[in-house]
Order: sequence, then C-alpha cells, then structure tokens
Amino acid sequence: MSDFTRRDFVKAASVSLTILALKPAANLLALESLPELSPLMAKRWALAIDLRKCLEEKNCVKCIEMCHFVHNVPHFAKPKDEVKWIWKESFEAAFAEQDHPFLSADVKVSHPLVMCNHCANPPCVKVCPTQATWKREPDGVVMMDWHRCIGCRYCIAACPYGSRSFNWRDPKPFIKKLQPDFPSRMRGVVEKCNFCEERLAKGQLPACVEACEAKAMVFGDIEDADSDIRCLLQTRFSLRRKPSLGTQPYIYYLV
Amino acid sequence: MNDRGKIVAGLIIFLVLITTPIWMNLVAEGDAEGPEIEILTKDVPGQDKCVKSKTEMAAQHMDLLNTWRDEVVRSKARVYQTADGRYYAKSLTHTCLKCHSNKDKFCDRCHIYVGVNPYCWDCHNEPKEFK
Amino acid sequence: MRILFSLAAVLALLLVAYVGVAAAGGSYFFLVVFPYLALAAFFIGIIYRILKWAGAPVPFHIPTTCGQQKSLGWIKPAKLEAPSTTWQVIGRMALEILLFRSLFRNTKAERVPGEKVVYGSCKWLWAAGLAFHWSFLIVFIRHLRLFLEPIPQAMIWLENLDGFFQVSVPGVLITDIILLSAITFLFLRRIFSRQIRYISLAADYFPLFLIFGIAATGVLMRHFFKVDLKAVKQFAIGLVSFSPLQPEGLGIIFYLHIFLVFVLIAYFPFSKLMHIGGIFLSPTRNLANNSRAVRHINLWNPKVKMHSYQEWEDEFHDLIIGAGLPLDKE
Amino acid sequence: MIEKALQGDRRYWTWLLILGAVIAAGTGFYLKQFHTGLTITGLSRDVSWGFYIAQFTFLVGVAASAVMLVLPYYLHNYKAFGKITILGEFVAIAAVIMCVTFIFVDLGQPFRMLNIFLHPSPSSLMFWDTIALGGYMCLNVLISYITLKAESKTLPPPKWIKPIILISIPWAISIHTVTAFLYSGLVARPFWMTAVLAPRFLASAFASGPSLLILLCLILKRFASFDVGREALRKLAEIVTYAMTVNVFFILMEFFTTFYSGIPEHAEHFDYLIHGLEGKHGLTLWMWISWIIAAATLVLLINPGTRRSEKILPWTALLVVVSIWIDKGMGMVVTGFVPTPLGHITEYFPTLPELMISLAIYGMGMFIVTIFYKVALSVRSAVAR
Amino acid sequence: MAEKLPKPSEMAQVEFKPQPQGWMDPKVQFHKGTFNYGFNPRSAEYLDLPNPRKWNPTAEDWHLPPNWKEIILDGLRDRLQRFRSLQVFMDICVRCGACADKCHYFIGSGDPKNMPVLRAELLRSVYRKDFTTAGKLMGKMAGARELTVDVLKEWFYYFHQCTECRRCSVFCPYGIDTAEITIIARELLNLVGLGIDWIVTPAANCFRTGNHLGIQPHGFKDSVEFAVDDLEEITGVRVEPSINRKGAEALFVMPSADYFGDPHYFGFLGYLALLHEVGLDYTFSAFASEGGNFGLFHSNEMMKRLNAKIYEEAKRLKVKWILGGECGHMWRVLHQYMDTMNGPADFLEVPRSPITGTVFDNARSTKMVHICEFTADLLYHNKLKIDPSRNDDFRVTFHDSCNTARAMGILEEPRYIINKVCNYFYEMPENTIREQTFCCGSGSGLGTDENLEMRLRGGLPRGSAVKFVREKHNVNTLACICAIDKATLPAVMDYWAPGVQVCGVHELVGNALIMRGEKARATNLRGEPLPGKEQTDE
Repeated sequence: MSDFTRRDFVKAASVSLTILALKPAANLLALESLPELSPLMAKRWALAIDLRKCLEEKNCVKCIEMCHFVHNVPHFAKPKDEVKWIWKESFEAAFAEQDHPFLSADVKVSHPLVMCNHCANPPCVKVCPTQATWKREPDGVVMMDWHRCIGCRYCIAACPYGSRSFNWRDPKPFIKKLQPDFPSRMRGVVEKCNFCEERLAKGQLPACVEACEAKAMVFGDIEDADSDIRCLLQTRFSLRRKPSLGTQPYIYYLV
Repeated sequence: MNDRGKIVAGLIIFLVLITTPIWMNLVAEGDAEGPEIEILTKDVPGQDKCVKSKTEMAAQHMDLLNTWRDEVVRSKARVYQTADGRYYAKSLTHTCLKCHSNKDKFCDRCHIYVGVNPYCWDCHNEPKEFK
Repeated sequence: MRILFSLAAVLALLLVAYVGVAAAGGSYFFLVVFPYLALAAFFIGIIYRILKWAGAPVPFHIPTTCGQQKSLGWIKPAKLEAPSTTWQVIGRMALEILLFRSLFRNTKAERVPGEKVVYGSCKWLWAAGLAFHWSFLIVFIRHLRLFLEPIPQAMIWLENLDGFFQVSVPGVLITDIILLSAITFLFLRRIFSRQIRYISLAADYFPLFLIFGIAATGVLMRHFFKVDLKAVKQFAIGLVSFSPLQPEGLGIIFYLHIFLVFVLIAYFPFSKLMHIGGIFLSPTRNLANNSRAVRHINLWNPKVKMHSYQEWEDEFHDLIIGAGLPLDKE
Repeated sequence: MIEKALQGDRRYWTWLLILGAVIAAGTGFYLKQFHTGLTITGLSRDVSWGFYIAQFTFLVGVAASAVMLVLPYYLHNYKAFGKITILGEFVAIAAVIMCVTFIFVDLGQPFRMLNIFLHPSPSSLMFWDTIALGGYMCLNVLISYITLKAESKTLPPPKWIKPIILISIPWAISIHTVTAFLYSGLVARPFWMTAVLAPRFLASAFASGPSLLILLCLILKRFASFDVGREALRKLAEIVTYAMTVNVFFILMEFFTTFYSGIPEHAEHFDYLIHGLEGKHGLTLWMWISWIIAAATLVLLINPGTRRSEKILPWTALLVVVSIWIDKGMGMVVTGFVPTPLGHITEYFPTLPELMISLAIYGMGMFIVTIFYKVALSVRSAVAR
Repeated sequence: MAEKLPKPSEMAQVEFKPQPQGWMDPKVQFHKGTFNYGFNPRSAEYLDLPNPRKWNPTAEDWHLPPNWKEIILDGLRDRLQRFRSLQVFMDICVRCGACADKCHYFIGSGDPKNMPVLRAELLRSVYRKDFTTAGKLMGKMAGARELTVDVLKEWFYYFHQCTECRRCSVFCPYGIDTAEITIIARELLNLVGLGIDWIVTPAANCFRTGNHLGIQPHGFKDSVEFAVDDLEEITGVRVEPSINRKGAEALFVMPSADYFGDPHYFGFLGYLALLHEVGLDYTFSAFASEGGNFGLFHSNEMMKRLNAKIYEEAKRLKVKWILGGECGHMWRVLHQYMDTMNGPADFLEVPRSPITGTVFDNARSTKMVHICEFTADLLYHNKLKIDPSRNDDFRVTFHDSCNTARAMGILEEPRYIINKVCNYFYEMPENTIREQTFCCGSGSGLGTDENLEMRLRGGLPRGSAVKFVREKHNVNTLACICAIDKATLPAVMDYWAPGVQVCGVHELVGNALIMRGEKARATNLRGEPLPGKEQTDE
C-alpha cells in the first residue's frame, strides 16, 4: 500500500504543479483549493523539544492553545471528560525512568510538553480491532480515522504515554471557537495528536511548532542527515519517554 | 350468520391503509416536483462544470464523497482527476461547497425531501470563508 | 421444470423491461401506463376476490379447537387456542396473523427403529416465514418515504433503526439482508425437501423468484447502481397524486425494479398471495368455539326429507308394543 | 422446543416479569447513555475501562467454565453430569450473550460494531476474542440444540455432533486464554503484563462457573423440583475446590514476583489494592473482602465435612462467586489503570446508570437462562412423563 | 385377509413414494386392503341417493351417469357459492408443507397423495381448471388439470383415505381444514353415486330404525335390560332405566355401539351405574337410539336428516335437556352442527345438573351436555364415592379422540375423571395428545375390515405412541371417549402395541364407583376379578 500511495501522491502533486505552470488562469478553483501545491514530505517525521528553551517561559501555553484551536479540541470543565492532544506534565510523570531524588531542581520542577509520540512500534496500532488507527508510511505519522473508530478504547489501554483521549460526550458544544476548516469529532471516538498531517499536506509546519515563539520545538525529517532536527540531536543530549518499552518514540526531548 | 358488513369494513380499512400515499398527498396537496434545488449558489469564475455530470452527481455523489474520504484519510491521495482531465482537491467543504455554497438550498432541501440523513455534518463544518 | 419455468418467467420480465426501456425507450409505458394498469388490477382484483369470498356464506360453525374448551368454571379454558368470545377470537387471529401461531407449532415426524414414530419441534419454517413477512412489511413501509411529502418522523426513525449498523454509504439495511436471506431459505427449502418439491407448483416458485428479483434489484440500486433519489420521489409522488411525471436520471435498474414491483402488484390478487386476505376469512380460525352456547345461522339451511317419529312408530308399531314401550299415538 | 418457555406457572411468569422490568429500566438508562455518551458512566480519560469490561471479563470465565461439565461427561463418560451438562452449556450461551452485550454498551460508536468484521485486524486480540467468543457461542448453541432435540425425541444424539463437542473443549479454554491475552500483552499496563494471567483466569473461571452452577442447581431443586443428584453436586464442589486452590495459589505467585522484585511500576498497582495510594483507596476494602472470603472458602472447600454439607455448600459457592467477581472484575480491570502510565491516581466508581445498565444485562442473562432452563426441564419432564 | 398383512416391522418401513412424473398424473391402484367397496344399491335407494347401482371400485367401468362431469362441476360450483370455507381453502393454500407429515395416513403409508396439501390439491387442480382464469389459460403450469374418470377414481380413493380428523388444520397457518374439503369432495362423489357401503348402509339403517346398526325397538329394549341384569350381577344393585318415557328431566343419547358393541358395552354399564347412583331422572329413546351420525361422512344434508330425531325426541318426550354419551363424531355433529341444522332448541331449558346445581352455560343454546362434563362436575363437587384402587390392574393412558379434541376442545374433563378414578395414569408423548392427537386411523366411516391395511397404516402413529408408554410405564389400557376408537383401536393395538386393551372412560368410572347398597364387588365391569380378589374369587 505504501508504495502505491507514495507514487500516487508524488504524481498528483507534480501534476498539479505542472498545471500551475501551464494554465495560470484556467482552473482557478481547482488550483486554489489544491492543498498539495507544496506539501511537506519526509522519510520520517520527528519532533525535538528543547526543554531548556521551553523552561524559560514556564507559563507559556501558546503551542497548546494553538493546537487545540486548529483541531477543534473541546474544553471540558470536568477532568473526567477531558480531551487533550498536547499538554504539560510533571517531569516525574513524563520521565519516570529518569527520575531520581537528586535531579537538578530546574529539571525537577519542569513541566515537559507531552503528546503522541508517533512511535515506530505503536502499541495502539497493534491493538486496534478495526484499523482505525495506523502508522502512515513512510513518514511514520500515527494516523486516526474517526470515521471508522468504534470507540472500544483498547488503544487508550495500550498507549504507555497516556496520549489518547476519548470523546465521552458530544464535543461540539465544548469547542470554544469552532474552526470550520477542520472537522470536529463525534462522541464515542478516540482522538490524539495527528502531527498536523493536514497542515503538512498544505506545506505548513505543525501548529505547535509554528506557535512556539521560543522556537523550542523543531520539526523535521529525521532520516534526512542535513535536517535541523538531525543536527540538534547530533549536538545535544536527548531523551525519549519510556525507552525500555521498545516503542521507539519520535518525540525527542533535548536537555 | 351474515358477516358481510364486517368483511366490507375490513376491506375498506385495508384499502384506506394501502392508499395512504394517495390520500395523504391529496391532503397535503403535495407538489410532485418537490422542492426547488439551487444547484449553483455562488458563481465562481471559471467554474461552469462539476467534477462529474449532473446526473451522475445526483445519483452517486455519496459514493464519490465516501471514496474521497477514504483516499484522503487513509491513502493520502488528495487530488481528484475528472474524466475530462481537470484536477480538484478531494474536499467536501473546500471543493464542493465552493460553488454550492448554500448547504441549505443545495444539500439539505433534497436530503429532507427524500428522507436521507447523512452524518457528514456531525463533524464537518462549512468553511468560514463561505459563511 | 416448474422451477425453470418460473425462473424463466422472471428473467423474461426483466428482459422485457430492459429492452422496453433501453432499446425502445418505452419509459412512458413503464412509468405511467403499466403502473396504473397494475394498480387498477390490484385494487379491482382484491375487491373482487374479497367480495367473492364474502359472497359465500359460512353455513356451519367449524372452528378448529387447539386447546381446552370453556366449559366448567373450574377448568381453565385455553382462551387463545379455543376462544369462546369475540375478543378471544381477535386474540387468536392476531397471534396467527402477526406471529404465525400455527406454524410455531410445527413438528417433524421421524421414523425410529422399533416401529415407532417420533415428532420433534421444527421451527425453521416459522422463523423464516416470520422473518420474511415482517421484513417485507418494514421494507414496504420504508418505501413510503418516497410517496409522502413531508415524510412522517416515525418513518425516519424506522429507517434509522433499520440502518442501525452503519455499513457503507448509503447504509446497509438490516431488513434487506433478512428479506433476502429468508426468501433464499424458503426457496432452498422448496428445492431440497423432497416432499415440498413434490407439491410445489410453478405458482409457488414464481412469486419467490419475483420477490427475490425485486429485493435484489432494490439492493443493487441502493448500493451499486445508484439512481437519482429525487427523480425517484418525483415519480412516486406523481404516480400517487395522479399527475405522473417521467423524471430524468432514472437508471435502467430502476425500471427493472419497478417493473417487477408492478408485476407483483398486478399478480397479487390472482395468486396464492391472497392468503393475506384469506386468513381473515378462514372459518376454522375466525369463529369462537361457542357452538353450543350461541346458535349459528345457516342462511341456506336446506329442507331435507326426514324420517319422523310418527313414521318410525308406524313402521315398528307392533315391535314397540311387544317390547312394552309406550306409544305416542294411543 | 421454545414453545415450552411459553407455558409456566405464576411464579415463572412473575420472575420473568421482574427480570423484564429490570431489563426495561436498564434499557432506559442505556438510551440515555446512547444519547449523551459514555460521560454518564464513571469512566474517565485515565480510567477508560471499568465496570462493563470487568463484568465482561468475569463472564467470559463463566462461559468457559461449561467445559468443566462437558469434559468429564463427554471425554470421561462421567454419567453423573448427564443431567447438568446442558445446563452448563446454557449458562455458557447466556454468559457469552452477556459478554457481547457488555462490550456493546461499552462501545462509543455501537453503530460501527461491524467494522470489526469489515476491517479485520489480526494483530488485535480483540479481533481474536470476537472470533473465539462468537465461535464458542455457535458451538454451544449447536451442541445444546442438537442434544436436547435428540433427548426430546428420546433418541441418541446424532454421531456427527461428537467431534463438535470435542472441539468445544479446547475452544472453551481458548476463549479465556484469548481474553487474558487481551490484557496481558499491553506494555502500558504492568499490572496485567504477567504470564500467569491466562492460567489465573482459567483457574478462577473453573472455580466461579461451577459455583454458579451449584447455586443454579440448588435453586432448581428448590423451585423447579429438579434434582441433579448428590453425586453431581459433590463432583462440582470438588472441581471448585481444586480450581479455587489453584486460583489463590496463582494470586500468591503474583504477590511474590511483584514484591520480591519490587519494580515500582508493578508494585504500585498492588499497593493501591492493599492499602491505597496517595490517600485514595476505593478498592482496598473490596479487595480485602475478596481475599478474606477466598481464604474462608478454601477452608470450607478443603474440609470434606463442610464441602459435602448441602446446607453449607450454597453459601460456599456464593462466597466463591463473590470473591472472584470482585477480584477478577473491578480488581483486575480497574487496577490496571491505577496508577496511570503517567503515575496519576484517578479513582473510578461506577455510576448509577452504569450499574443499572449492568444489572439489566445480568437480568437479560438470567432471562435467557430461565427460558433455556425452562425449555430443558420441560423437555425432560415431558420425556420422563 | 389378516394373513396377507405384512408384519408390523415391514409395514413400519415406510418410504416416501412420489410418482416420478409428478402428482398431476392420476394413477390409482386399488390394492386390496386399502380401499372400501361401493354401496349396496338398496341402501342408496332407501335414502333416495342418485345413481344407485351395483359397482366395484376395482372394475374399469364404474357405471357413471353419462353427464357425470357436468354433475360434478355443477355441484362444485354450487358448493363454492354455499361454502365460504371451500372457496377460501381452494384459493389460499401456499403449499408451505407444514401439514405434510401431520397426517396419520401419510406417516403410515408414505403415499404423497396422503399429504393433506396434496389431498386438497386433487380437488384444487380441478377447481383451478374450471373456475380460475390462470388455470384456464396456463393449465398444468398453474396446477390445473382436467376432470377425468381417472381423476374421479383418485378422488374416490384418497377422499376415502381421510378420516376428517383435522390434525392438519391445527398446523396450517391459515387453518385450512382438510376435513372440510373431504366432506365436500365426498358430497361431490355422492352426486354421481360414488359412496361406500360402510357409510351409506349405516346411514340408511339409522334413517330407518334410528341407529346405525339397525337395531329395532325391541332389540334396544333387550340390550338395555341385558345390561341391567349384568350390572346387578356385578354390583348387586338393580338400576331402572326407562325408555321413551315422557316427562323425564333429561334425554340420554349415545352411540348405538355403546349398547351393542364391545368394549363400548362396559362403558354403557358405567353410565347406567353412574346415572342411577346420582339419581338423575333420565330416559333413553329407542328412536333417538343413536347419537353418532354417519351422515357427517356422506353429506351435510344426510347429516341433518339423521340428526333431526334427537331434538324431535327431546321435544316429544318433554325433557328439559339432553345428555350425550362418549362418542367422537357424534359430538362433532352435536357441538358444531346440530343447533344450526335442526335448532333452535327453544323447547328445552339451559342444562343444569340437578345434583350439583351447576348450570352448563357453555351448552345454553344447544342444551346438550357431554357425559364427561357432567361426570367431571359431579366428581369436582364430591358427589360420588370412588374407590380408584378397583382400577389398579389398569395402567391407563388416554387417547384424545380427534373430534372431541379438535372440534370441541374437551381435553381436561376426561383427564380429570381418569385421575379421580384411577391410580395409574400416564400421558403419551406430548405431540400425540390433546389438540395434536392422532386419529385411530378408522374415523369418518372407514372402520371396516375391507381397508384393514390402510387402517393399520393410519394407526401407526397412535400405535407407536401407545407402544412408547407401554414400554416405559407398562401401560395396558387405552381409555378413550369415542365409539369408533373403541371399535377399531383394539385391532390397531393388537397390531402395533400388543397387550393394550381399549376402554371407555365411563367404564373406569363404573368400576371405581361405590354405589349405595352395592355388594362387595369381586369383578370389574368386564367380569374380570378385581385387584386383590383373584384368590377369593375361586
């Protein structure tokens, strides 16, 4: 499937580029609405979060707000119903294995951003009984099909990072400001961070990355040796969450 | 025993039930033509043709949308090529609604008329630029 | 032979519709002329048949009692099996018509060693019959959405319930599946049971094929060869409001479907399908078992030649005297 | 044969009416849940499976336990189980139906249930569990239907059913094994990730299922004048004894591995059960009740005098069921989520709607069992007449 | 004839035997033992029946009138107009096959034309040909066929292999009653003189003398007196029944076999003892000396003619109500036809038991009470002293007679009585009793030795069910409340369930009844020693 899709994708994209070049006025609508004009493509997407930069703005939640806005993530007053794609977690919660009593105070009180790790071996994908969640090839985004999810919540039980949320009730009334370009969800389906795949398709960076004024988040193709993210990982020490589980997360934390 | 009265009464009840469509339409003074569907609710320059013929779209638009949905979500194939070689983004809200910008006059009227209740709109919304 | 004949008949009907529309362009015939002819045949036929049945009197009071009669106060009567009042009869008829009570009783005789026969309960026919008839009814009611404007809310609910499992677009309807499976079972049963194959006539296979054809074309139209529903509804409302339209956008499958439907409608009153009316008039089921409590009147109670007591006494006069029995005529 | 279920005395109909009322009430609550969403349950982002899935797990065990009758009767020709094997199969059928219904009410999008078959995913244990449970139900429906039908005609069952019965034996083991795998393969939940989970499930199943059957048999004896015989009851009690012993043994195994190794991710869950964490100890009392009962039942079961006493046995059986119901239900399922993988302690308590819906499903199960038992006993009494 | 019969094990090997070319091809082999001979012309003449002549079913030429076809089709047309049942039953059968294996003759013979559906199709096919458009146009494809002599012969054969027991009607989703179709088909056959002697001659006897057996007044009186003597010998009590006495409270009507046949007679003794004991003021009638009605098996007109005497006698003797003995088809007529045909019985009063005061409201129009209703009421009110142990030698099962079960619904009353007067009562398998009861195989005037093989085949289901309880509970007595059962089931039992005797319910009542002033009984009504009295009897 992956090969076909990729070829298809590339072809479609190049064709549209050709049209752009040849018929500037003819298919205005078609052109305007073609999102693949310059999709961002990668062999393997990854995200690095610079914990130090992030720490500098302790109370900054711009990335969270942006993400939740563009994706119509509802806000519930009751934590029980909570839905979240990206949020801050205490260091010991996010990095239990790295936690010890004598950790530097800075790190100790830090609240790293957490989200879906877009694992190389995602346990959620393995357990889904309907293939409603799957790992997209080749770029490794762990995708969700909200049309297909039956709401069994097996993936929530399987995710060792607590990255998945369930729509315990109809989210629409709880969306602060509806963003009509992106679908909201219906009650009874699971959702999570999608690495902004809809933005990548339009050539945009993930919303959180774009929103981060401190540039604490670096997004890029980790298989590309020249990419920024690769350079960072080469030069700085980084952590991944729960490495012992073998899930191979693609969210890296620079310390 | 003479039960013909009962039988005729039963027969009349049956006929009244089975002719429901006939007399209900008489009562409702139903218009056989149905509601006016406004095909083009916004004139978009350069767009005088749909992605498929009108008759095909009338009958099969749900197939098309369904296929588009799967391809976009699951196969990353986002561009649709029409039979005559035009290209469109596979998007209900962005492509279709561009010309047919009035969901009420274009989609809903007909859906209500034929008693179809698609659940697309539970999640998908009219994009803001068309509002 | 009878099977093939019936199958060929249904295939021929499909061919007629196909050629008629595709080659000859006879949409006026198939959308206007034939439907009205069929409906006329249906209504006239049904009224004629029922009135014909009603025209014959019920001379005798012959309910089949399938349970304890109402007699002594302390013996519990079987109110629904041997009803003694009108309401009990209505109850019995309702069970019969809505739930196929008698078929529910069905058994199967089986010979076993030792010169014995045993009877096991056998509910397949009941289950398939019930599934078939009820799903057919629901399918029928569902179609009313195409004839009614505005559509009653109850019909939308029914449709939503029927399409509970959201499979494919438009959704697969449960009753469609049940209808097709049940009719297939009923057909296979006719084929594979030696006894039933032996008694089956062409008139038994034909409606099975016809209804299967209707259901199959309907399902094909819903899921594979879609047609413009608005045009369908325009046709339907036009038909029942006597201002027939011939809308555009109706694929050939639509013609196949409705042609078979109207063939069924026209065929209905002249076939065994009239059992729907006949069951109401069946004197073994619709009479109360109160034969000794209420006198039943026979409208043509015949005058017959009797042998009266006096004739008897005259003939055996001497013998009666000889036996010492009293005479009436002294 | 089902017509037998339509003739019964006042007590029978009253019972069915009560169950009907329970089912109706629960259906009302389910409609509310259907309309509003699972938010009306006590479930949350942190504890996303609860009472429904706990009942599912417990009932899979009940379903599997029919094998404890089928195996001795058909494989070892143990005659004393002749009268009750079909009763066990009926309980299994009802239990599977309840299992499926519990899953159904737990789904966020029940309309899409069939996606499991439309988009099968062999890597998902849920897929295999669906097949295992569905197949098990078909097997039991077929076997009980064919054998009861033969019995009603006073004929021996047809020969072809024998291999199917034999298949049903490993199949019964498989349903509970697969259900254990459902949990025990998840890296996120150390509490479940133990190889002894499947054996433990089976042991607890073979203790609780036969206990339930003992209770049902005694109820039938009391209310339907149907005596299964002393020998069958004693044998059942013996089975319960062995299974319960093994079950407790397995639990102790878990304690050892966890606490001796002392890996916090494992130990925290047990800590939560034993004395609570961070002042939250919603399950502690329940678990202690379960463990104490388990110990008490062992005493009652192992001692031949108390095991054989028909006065004490029903209480023992009831206690076994209660103990395992707590342990394998809420104790097993909810504790997997406490603490969460992020170390948070979110407690879970079922809400009224949840309990009422669950009650209705149990009511439905009892309704089915009642009707099946009624049919079976009527067929038997008609034949015995 | 008996030696030619196959052994039970052979006869039980029944195969489904369809004709290879389908059932429409009329083909009947008049195999000896499976059919009945035509009527005696003298009987037919006495009853003014058409086409009286000597004829033989096995002969090629049946001496039909030249316009026989016209007569039959006219007769059918006439009956379609007079019987809604016929019209509806002709039109609505869907051939679902539910009735197929419900017929005792089909189960016992495997002959597909004994499936009720096909039996009716024999008539339906002709109806379609001549009375429906589809049949006229499409012929065989529509299931229609020409009425030919061969078809007529087929009718004669198969409509005399239906005992009008209505078992199929119970299972038919539309209640199609093959009995109704058979009755009308036999009426049609009779229009051209195709009746059987076993029906027509008893009918003629009955028309003349008042009873099927042709017993004349003095014979009737002798029988009753003989019974009185027998009863006195057994019980020491002399009962005093009256005959043709005016002013009695009730007229007692029974099938003639009761006082002339064996084992009916012991039941008759039972009636005499019971009615004496409770002191009912009743009388017999030598004219209405038959409750049974072979007219039912001939035509509705004949039924009316034979039935008329009962109300006539009740009126003449100025009784208040009528009590009826044990008989199946007699009660079919009394329950479902008598009031309609020969009523209204406005000269009678609503029956009321003078002993218990019970008003038989269910008989308020017909004014005729079944003896089992009467006796059950007595027992319920403890008006009888009973010693059930006198029946301890009888291990009893009960055979519901088709007519009382399916055309009357009298199921509990006899069971209540048996349970009161016997200690050992066992039911047969449930699909063979109550409304699902199997016919004896000899009902509707087919109880002759001419068709013994067919009777035994038809008796297989009943025999098999009895054999089942015989093997299981050592049952040795089959109780029933039908005169034809009592007459024909002994042969069926000897063949299929040897060792089981047949008796009437009131024989058991008579045995158990402790009469005032009776001597210490040493024997039962059959003269066999009572249980425990075997030695002292020497």
